[in-house]
Amino acid sequence: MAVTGMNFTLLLPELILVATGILLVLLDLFTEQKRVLVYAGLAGVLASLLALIPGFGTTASIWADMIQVDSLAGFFKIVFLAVTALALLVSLEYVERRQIQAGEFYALLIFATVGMFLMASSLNLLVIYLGLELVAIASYALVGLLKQDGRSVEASIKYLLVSSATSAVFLFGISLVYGTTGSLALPQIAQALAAGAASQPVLFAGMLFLLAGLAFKVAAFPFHMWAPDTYEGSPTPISAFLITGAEAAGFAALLRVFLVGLPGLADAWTTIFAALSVLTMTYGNVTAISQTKIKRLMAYSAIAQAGYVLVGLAVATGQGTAAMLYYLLVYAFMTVGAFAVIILVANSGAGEEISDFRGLSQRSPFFAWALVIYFLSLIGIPPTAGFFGKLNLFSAAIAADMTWLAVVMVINSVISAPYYFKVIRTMFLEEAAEAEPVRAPASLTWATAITLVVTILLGLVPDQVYSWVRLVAGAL
Amino acid sequence: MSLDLISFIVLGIITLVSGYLVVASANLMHAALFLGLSFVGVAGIYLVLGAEFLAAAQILIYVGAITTLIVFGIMVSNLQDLKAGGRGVWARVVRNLASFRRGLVPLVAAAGFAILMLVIYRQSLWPAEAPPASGSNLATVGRLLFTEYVVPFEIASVILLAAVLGAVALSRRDDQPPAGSTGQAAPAAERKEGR
Amino acid sequence: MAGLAWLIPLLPLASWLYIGLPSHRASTRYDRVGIGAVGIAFLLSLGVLWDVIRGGSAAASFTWAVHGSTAITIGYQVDGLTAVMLVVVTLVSLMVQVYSLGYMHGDRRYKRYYAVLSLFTFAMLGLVLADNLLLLYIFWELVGLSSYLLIGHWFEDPANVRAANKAFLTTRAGDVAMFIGIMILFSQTGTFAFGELGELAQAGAISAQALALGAILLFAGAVGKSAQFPLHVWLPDAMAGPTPVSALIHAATMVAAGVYLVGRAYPVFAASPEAMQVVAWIGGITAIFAATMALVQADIKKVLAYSTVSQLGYMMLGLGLGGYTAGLFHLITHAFFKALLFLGSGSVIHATGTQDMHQMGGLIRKMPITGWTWIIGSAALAGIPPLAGFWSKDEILLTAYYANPTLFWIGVVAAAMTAFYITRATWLTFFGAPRDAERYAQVQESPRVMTVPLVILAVLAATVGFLGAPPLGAPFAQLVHFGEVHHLEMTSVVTWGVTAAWVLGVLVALAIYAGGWISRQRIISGLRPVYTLLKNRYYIDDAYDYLFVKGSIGLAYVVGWLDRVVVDGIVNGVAAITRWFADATGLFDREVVDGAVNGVADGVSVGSQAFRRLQSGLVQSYILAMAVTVVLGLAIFVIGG
Amino acid sequence: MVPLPYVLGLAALLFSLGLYGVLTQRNAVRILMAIELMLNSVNLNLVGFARYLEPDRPGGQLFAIFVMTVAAAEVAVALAIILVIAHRRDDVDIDKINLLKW
Repeated sequence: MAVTGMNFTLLLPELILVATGILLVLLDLFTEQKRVLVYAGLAGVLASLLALIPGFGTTASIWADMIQVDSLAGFFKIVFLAVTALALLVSLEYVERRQIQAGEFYALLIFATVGMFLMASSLNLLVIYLGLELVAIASYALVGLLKQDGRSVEASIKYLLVSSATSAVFLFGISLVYGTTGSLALPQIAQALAAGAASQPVLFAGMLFLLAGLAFKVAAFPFHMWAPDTYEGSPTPISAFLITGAEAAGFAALLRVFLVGLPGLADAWTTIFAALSVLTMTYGNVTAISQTKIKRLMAYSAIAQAGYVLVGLAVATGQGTAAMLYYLLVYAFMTVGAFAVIILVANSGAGEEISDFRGLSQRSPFFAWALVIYFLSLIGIPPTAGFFGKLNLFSAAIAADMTWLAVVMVINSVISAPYYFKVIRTMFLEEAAEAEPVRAPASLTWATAITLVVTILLGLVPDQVYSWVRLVAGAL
Repeated sequence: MSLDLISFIVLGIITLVSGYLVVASANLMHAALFLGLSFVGVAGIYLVLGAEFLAAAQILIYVGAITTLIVFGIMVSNLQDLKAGGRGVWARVVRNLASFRRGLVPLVAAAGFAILMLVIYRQSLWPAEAPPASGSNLATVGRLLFTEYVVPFEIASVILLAAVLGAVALSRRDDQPPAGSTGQAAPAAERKEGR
Repeated sequence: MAGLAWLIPLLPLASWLYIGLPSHRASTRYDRVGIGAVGIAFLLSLGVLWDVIRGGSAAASFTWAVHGSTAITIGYQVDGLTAVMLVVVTLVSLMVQVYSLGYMHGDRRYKRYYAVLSLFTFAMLGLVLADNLLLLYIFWELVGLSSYLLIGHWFEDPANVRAANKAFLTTRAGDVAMFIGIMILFSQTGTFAFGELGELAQAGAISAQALALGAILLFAGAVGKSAQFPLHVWLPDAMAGPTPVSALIHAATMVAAGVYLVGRAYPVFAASPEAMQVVAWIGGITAIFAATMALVQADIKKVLAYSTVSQLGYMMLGLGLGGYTAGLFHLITHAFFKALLFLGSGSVIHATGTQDMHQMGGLIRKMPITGWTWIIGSAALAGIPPLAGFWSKDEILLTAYYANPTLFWIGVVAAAMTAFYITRATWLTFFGAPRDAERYAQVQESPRVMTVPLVILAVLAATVGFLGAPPLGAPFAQLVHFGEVHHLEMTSVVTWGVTAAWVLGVLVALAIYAGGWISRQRIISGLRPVYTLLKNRYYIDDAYDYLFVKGSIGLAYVVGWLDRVVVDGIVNGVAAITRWFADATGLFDREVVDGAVNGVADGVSVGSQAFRRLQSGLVQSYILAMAVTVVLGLAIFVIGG
Repeated sequence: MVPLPYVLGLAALLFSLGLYGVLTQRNAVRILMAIELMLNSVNLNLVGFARYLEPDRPGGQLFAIFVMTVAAAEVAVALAIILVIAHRRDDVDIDKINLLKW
């Protein structure tokens, strides 16, 4: 019995990444120059990106329908590769300074990316689950790799315990869905739902558990509580990686599972997502106000942003999906960029309190202004990319007759302004403890420049990308 | 009552009781052993349900690997149980109930889960008869694993690789521990030796 | 030339990027870059204006984003209003930047100051050129940001940082409403462009409620930015920034952006009578309310700040009552004479080192250029013919007379108060005896870089009014008008009312403050030479001596008493009433407006603290929260069926 | 043959037992054990369903195998972290691991 759809070409991006991961472990044994690992990793990411080209525009179910190649998968893979490349860049200096075991660090980062790929590119619950676990297991280790810091290890164990418990709930949900529909493949599940399985009460329970498991991944209220602790404790590049990449992967899985697999229950889950969205953005924004540590502030900000993205699921339309995709793309760049500045400040000898940003505008005007632009984008002030992200979600909500949700979004973006401005004020209107200009390593400058250009460009000329994500959303 | 059902009930009781003891037993090592016993019970149920391959895997992976790993972990790290005294299960239950975080709320949540699920199961329709299985389960599962499920199989191998890497990276002692950590680590080590 | 208008904002942008971004070596050439950029921009603007006068116009837009079935376009448009505003903004910015060469000389953050000024100029020019609400909103936020940075320029003093925050947050409150308003209009019409919006609104394509709501919310943004009641509280505090900044941002340009917005979106407002009523009444209330507060200020910049608020109210009043040309013309004239007054006050502050008028006096002798330009500016503000303020204020009041008599009389009273407070400020600052001799001794006229801008602005303040003078055919109205150019007949009631207002104001002020002329010190110093002479020439004149000395002391005593009881009595009597009113309004400010703002902020931050505590750090609590949520979800489902 | 609801009921009870353990135990290792109980309950579900739905192509059973594999991987990483913690301090009391909060 042969496997149907054995196609190595379309699986090449994943294969290249796995090979890169293994290569990094081996390289680590033979070289003292740990920078080489970053370059090799970047080469692998680039190769994987190039390997995406043959699959572009095709829609195919390969390997016994376990892997789905389509434009949605392609979109998310590009986002993940971008995030990974940027994470590698911002890690370079960080890993050297803190004597983190470089081989394992970079290899695990690549393996986590493979997991994200799988979450976005499968219509089978088993593969989605395995992808999710691959991300999770690699992340537990990555979060804890700053071993000499008690907070890192603490973040790791907390993440692990909460994540495993949630995994169990998620799996319970999968088992119930499997039991009522007789399949693990999302299209078949949708068919079974349409054929009448949707009336089974147990399916609702299954849906609820699936939702809980994935809501945990995207840190939606009240499944978010692990997030601030984990993001604060982890090595900063990993915070950036998880906050953007893993969260985007969670949304990819949410889109697949709910829009492809469970459209028959849309009445129920749209309501739940709308409620989660409101709670999540409000909780994130309000709690962020009283934070004093920059990473924690970014964590709550991430929670709030996840709340905005959930609006796209609450409306459950093509427009909503497109808006989500656009937002996730934009969010990845502006957040990694902000973290690049945070890493710069932390590397310069200051800590990770907000007060450590004092006088950054004098010590390094470029990075200070870059952070201003990321923050304006996060608030949603035009002409930055974040504005268009919010505008898209906003009009999707209006178009779906959920004006109240749109209004809540706007109010939330107002609440969010003060805490970002607290940082901006610290940078511009407070005197630095030392006037010494901050020396920026080339890797951080590159990462900042790239994310900055994307953040501005996606705000100035959003059209091409938006029409692309419309297309992608249409393919779902 | 068929033999199947009787064995299911017996095995179920074993599983549940030892599962309860995992939570309730006073000694951490005992808990680990009860965990193993619970796994064995589950393996038995797999056999009853005609999943021979899985029963074998359960014994190998769960009992053989996971339980052993946990026991080994407990011994290596010389972990002591946290429950002071350990004067009987009920005394602890009463004491625990008094605490909000560990008391009534978790109990209600956990029991609520079971009760609600049972209610939901009652409301749903289930097939009354299982279709007869044809051929050997071992062969079927083995074949599927390397044909239809070959991609997940490979992913699992990547997961294991990542786990090994992670575990090694975490547990490897650094040659030169950074200055900050020695101050905290040393007293703990001394305390251990002193005991 | 008009086709090159898009280039104008790019010059200051380039200047900002050049000055601001790299952390390059400490050179002081930044000022030249900024001045050069805005200077070229000014010349270009003149060219554009010339083009427009000859009937040219330009507009270009491109599609920014396609949104479902609607395309969002952005672009610029040049019409009469734009062209005039371009000239005003670049000119005032140029003057301020030149002036700052002297005023900010040796400042610690000199470079940054010029960088942010360039950024501001860029944003303001972009705002003026924008052809749609969205783009305007972008620049709207950007001017807010640069204003924030400039108010907090001297952030060593926490009070300045507080002022910056207050300004930002207060205007932001208006901006939020404005954004919602933009979105309402957008959802109704599918466009942000002013042209299409105006056409659709005039054609009645928008439901009346949505139109009124959208327009009023839009106006809320203008209320914040233009410091209209009840969001005016930030502007007096914003005086914490450097004075040239106040002249540029908080008098001539940014605060006028609200008025400009109403003007730009006028077809939308005009289609909704409710919105127009709101605009007019808010404007009227602000005009008189701020004027009363200006009466009792001791700080010279605070007088000007409240005056600005009041004058902006006038503009809104004019616009709201249908006087499109009148309101916008006042915006232009006000930009010149108020910038002049602020720069003049800056010159005074620079020379004396204080902002308290009670420590000044007699400065005109030492600072003739500053003094005389100030007098021209204040006469223009008071509305004395034929200076700029006279023509524009007259137009507004004329409009009000025909449209709404109540508001007309409010306007007239406010005009009288305006004349009073500016005369008072003029007198206390420049005339009378110096009240602080030590300061006075050190006073000297400001350097040339500061006085030249004053003179230029004074000339403009004196002459620009003729552009709107009906006897000369009101060329401004030909250029900037809504619908047909129409002309209101002058009536004697208005003529006499307005004239009586400024005459009364000036005379009362002189009567009270020129009363200092016969104050005690004046008499002592006046009689002392006689006394000395007598003492030296006639030995025998001990008696006289005694008499004169005692007499003069006694007389001084009596006069002093008179001064205190009678003159002060009158002053205090007048002042007490106004002060009571001002206090009452101030109380309203502090307790109600601030209270509301703080209340919301406190509520949010208390909530924030509470939410924060939920995050206990105990991992099982996290799992518990999740478990309880899931089980509750199940329970709701089971119970709900 | 065992009726399907019996299997499901047993799994639900086992799951809630595990959940209770996760919520109440202070020792990190014991929490880990409780999580394993939850995973076993899921596997019971999957195997039960597979028996009734598709005995000849038991997708549920295969899923269960992967759950076991992942569980083993997870336990390995978890124990590694717990060892790091135990090395720093005497116990692995989850209540004392709360540097990160608020």
